[in-house]
Amino acid sequence: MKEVWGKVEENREIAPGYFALKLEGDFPPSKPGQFAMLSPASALDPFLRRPFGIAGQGPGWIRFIYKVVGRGTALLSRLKPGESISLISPLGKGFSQVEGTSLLVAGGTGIAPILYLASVLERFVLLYGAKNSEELLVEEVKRTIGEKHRIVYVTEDGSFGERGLLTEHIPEGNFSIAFVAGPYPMMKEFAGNYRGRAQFSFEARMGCGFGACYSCVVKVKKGGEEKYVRSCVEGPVFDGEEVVWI
Amino acid sequence: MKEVWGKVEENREIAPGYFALKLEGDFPPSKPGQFAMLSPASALDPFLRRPFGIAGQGPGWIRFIYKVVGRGTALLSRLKPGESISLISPLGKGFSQVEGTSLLVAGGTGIAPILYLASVLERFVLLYGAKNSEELLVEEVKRTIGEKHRIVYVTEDGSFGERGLLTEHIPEGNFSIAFVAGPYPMMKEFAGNYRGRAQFSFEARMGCGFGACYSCVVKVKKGGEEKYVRSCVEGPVFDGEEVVWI
Amino acid sequence: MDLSVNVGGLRLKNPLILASGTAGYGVELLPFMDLNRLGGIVVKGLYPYPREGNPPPRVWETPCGLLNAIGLQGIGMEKFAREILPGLSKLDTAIFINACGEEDEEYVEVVKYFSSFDGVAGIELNLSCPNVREGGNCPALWPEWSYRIVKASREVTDKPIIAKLSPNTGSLVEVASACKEAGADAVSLVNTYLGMAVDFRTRRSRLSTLFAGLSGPAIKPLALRAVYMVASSVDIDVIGIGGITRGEDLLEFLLVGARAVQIGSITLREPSAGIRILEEAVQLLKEEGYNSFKEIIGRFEIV
Amino acid sequence: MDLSVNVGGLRLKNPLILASGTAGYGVELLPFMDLNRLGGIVVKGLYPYPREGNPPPRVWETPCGLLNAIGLQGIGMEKFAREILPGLSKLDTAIFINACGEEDEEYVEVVKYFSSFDGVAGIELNLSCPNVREGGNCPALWPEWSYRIVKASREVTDKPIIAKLSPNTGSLVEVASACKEAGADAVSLVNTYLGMAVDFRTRRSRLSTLFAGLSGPAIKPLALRAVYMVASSVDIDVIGIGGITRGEDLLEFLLVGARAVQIGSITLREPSAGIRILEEAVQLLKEEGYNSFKEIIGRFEIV
Repeated sequence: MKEVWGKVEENREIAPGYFALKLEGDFPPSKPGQFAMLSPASALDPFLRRPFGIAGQGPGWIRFIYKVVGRGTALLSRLKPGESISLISPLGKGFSQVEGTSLLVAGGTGIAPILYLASVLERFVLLYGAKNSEELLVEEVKRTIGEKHRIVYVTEDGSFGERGLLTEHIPEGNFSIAFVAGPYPMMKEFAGNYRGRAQFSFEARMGCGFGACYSCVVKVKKGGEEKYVRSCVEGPVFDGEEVVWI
Repeated sequence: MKEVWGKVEENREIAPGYFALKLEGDFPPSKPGQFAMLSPASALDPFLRRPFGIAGQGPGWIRFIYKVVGRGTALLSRLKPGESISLISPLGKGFSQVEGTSLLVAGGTGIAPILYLASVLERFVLLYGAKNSEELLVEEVKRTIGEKHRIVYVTEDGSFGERGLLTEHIPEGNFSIAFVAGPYPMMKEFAGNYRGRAQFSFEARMGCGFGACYSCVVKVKKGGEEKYVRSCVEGPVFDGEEVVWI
Repeated sequence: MDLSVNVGGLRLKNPLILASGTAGYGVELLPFMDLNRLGGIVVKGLYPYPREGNPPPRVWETPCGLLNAIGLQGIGMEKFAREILPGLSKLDTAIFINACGEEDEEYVEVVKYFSSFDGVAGIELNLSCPNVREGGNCPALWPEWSYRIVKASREVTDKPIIAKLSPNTGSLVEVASACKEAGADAVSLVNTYLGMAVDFRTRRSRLSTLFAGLSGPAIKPLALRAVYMVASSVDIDVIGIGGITRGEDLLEFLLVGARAVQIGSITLREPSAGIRILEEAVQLLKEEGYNSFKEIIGRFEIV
Repeated sequence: MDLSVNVGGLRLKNPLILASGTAGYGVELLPFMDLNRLGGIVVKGLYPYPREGNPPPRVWETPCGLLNAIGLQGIGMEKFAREILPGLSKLDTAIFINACGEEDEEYVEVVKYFSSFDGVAGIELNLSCPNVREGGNCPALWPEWSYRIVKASREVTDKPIIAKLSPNTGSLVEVASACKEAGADAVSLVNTYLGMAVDFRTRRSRLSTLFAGLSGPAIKPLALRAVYMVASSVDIDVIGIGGITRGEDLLEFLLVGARAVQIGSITLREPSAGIRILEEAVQLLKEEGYNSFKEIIGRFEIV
């Protein structure tokens, strides 16, 4: 993990309110499931960095997908190519690497770390849901993982793919593990419906992202004991078995 | 006076630390000596607008010259063509219009309102001083007022024009009035050395710029009485006779 | 949508009031917005006599805020009544006087003077300016002192009395209680927080005074708590003040118990902010299915 | 250039200390900077036992600041001493313990425990965390309570004792005096300001607690005044804390009387901020012709 500067190569609205941000620079290598803290402002307001799951990384570049939800992301969305932004990357623990076929599950902006994971996996099925077809980033998915994998799209209003909740359309299959990223209620519901091994990527409200402030805790069971652990250091990816759903 | 938005047409460093900002938009007409309040940030920090003397205005455009001195002007200097900025303009009282030949006196960024004034006057002599040749905006001056007026340049180090303080090189002449803009010590010194009628443009620390907060007061003599008046409403231009120099 | 609120015995057309000290005498804002759309305006503090205020520099910007040490420069009550109030009174918004005094009697003099003006909806007692007495002292730091001024004011007016309180006391709730006991119809809070800015180069204050008052969004979390403390423990109407810059901020103050709010520093940055904030708040209320501001007042729930 | 300062009987290599609570146990910052360059590090608050802290959400961003309600989650003194202190002790910077307790005796237990560790330069008594007792209560709101804990701590250690004070009291100067009387070597201030953040949609707090502590640049003007008040009226060494983000801020705190400073929230945004701030301060000092930090301490002049 390191404080580094990236130069904006692209910051494009890929769907209403959703942006893809690609930075050029010399970034330490990451693995899928890890995240970065981006500083939306050079002035003192907004004060804190924002955490974003890494959506992809290669030699000299790193990529994020984010949704404008508040002041910080609104400022981010105004960044123009050529401008610089400070980031701390990579942070946290990523997804485990497991043999066999994986089930990838993404809800909303959870698609970002899942796409990064998909780009390094050989065999998987993707289950991806959003509110409606506008918020479903189908082009992103196609661009990253091509056509040779099974994909189940779900929208709440049925405007694309299956209709309903993502958790109502969990594909059958002999999966060695499920990797899940998305809103807490979706992940909790999934955890309740899915029997196999699963890892969940949490989006906790963060202070620093590197373990100094103890803001972003998640309750886990470890050694028979429940306790708060920092999702920025011990997560953001947790094994389903250790998560205490609330 | 009105809250309006301007689109950046140009925001160019014309000398080390000095910028010329030209905005496009539908701005209410102004007169030389009036100023505008520019908002350097869309976020809440920095919080206040900054006052800048108008350096020129025409149909569909307005122009400023500023020096980067702090957080607000540093943010301003990063504005790129096409971006928008909020301003309140025009504010305050401008210079009086007087028959005859005027002496225009500008120190440092005081050149901004003086150039605007020069652009509408027929007959004048310009006395313009800065620390050194780098900070003396000779090209700006030439562009605005051409070659047909007498100009006395002064630099403290003598790197361009006369050497020394501006107030040591006040041109002789039969001036109906002197219009002075620049740092307080320079203006005070000038006021002590110059016997004719003069108007001074003050740069007071401002809150709002439109008379609501009473932050930017200057002490003046009016009707035999000394009192604080708002430089944003009753100034920023004051008659030499009424100024109480401190 | 019913925008009206009731506070201190008054019905305001909406809960957005311009705070004293950042709206001049009201007229300074005429070029920027339709003042008739506001719930009310509290004009700049008035003494019985004109007042010079502190020497400049009087203002210093801080992160998301500003320190001021204006020191209540003003034209005095009579000139205001003669030259400005007649015009203001024609507006369809509640006009509030902000009464000041060096001595207690001066507060009472201002209150009494304006009691006979139909164009005055109510009188805010400025018990809390930190820039006019030694070391930031003011009546609102002390329950007894506040009680005395409110009580004496109550005896000379039937108009609603709003006591403007200071956050610079460990006795905020006690001061609010004292104001209620003395007959205040409402309290408004907070006035500015005592702060300081210095220049390490000159080794002196950035302002002409040693201390100054901090306002602006920086203080919002502190002000919100102060309002909650008073609204939840003293049986008196509260007007919330402190760092409001958005419709959402306004609603938050109502949520913790304020019946109306005042906006201050944001007006200096954005003179028409009052209208924007009001519109934003109405829109948010609608989105959440409320039919009035009143429905949200004091509805905060402790988990 | 002599960067050293003397505070609480210690000589620090420079006046920049990382504040407790925003630097973890120190080790979290190792990837970002050379900790040996710092004047000191105050580690996260330690009780005699591990502590769970408050439920999430524990943090909420505010304009130029943040509210936190961490509630002193921690691994407890023994695990810290066993697993972390040995490594920290090897650093060439002053390591300070931040001692906490529910009961007064627990503070004393932590102080006593660490008195025998050579690697501990001093002990900061956390008398002022607003997130662990009902309504934000804490010892540092009360001169007597503060006196008791400092006095009892003094009896069990010869290491420098720094009492960390709260701004949420009307008795700040009295509390500082009480700490001096009880034998503290220094006071550090301010801890966070009590504030609040609510969500008008859910009608609940943005945090798991009712109140939370505000820190960050938003509070700098308030903290600077608090430091000035104590430094100018109580004969005790002061460590200034509150919203420092730049070298100039550091110098301002020294100017009004602090002998060293702690930086807090800025570390969360910029983990290597300590080094940057120190470098900026040294550069500014040089530009103004000073030869040491010591030359500027307390040199503020009232006009």
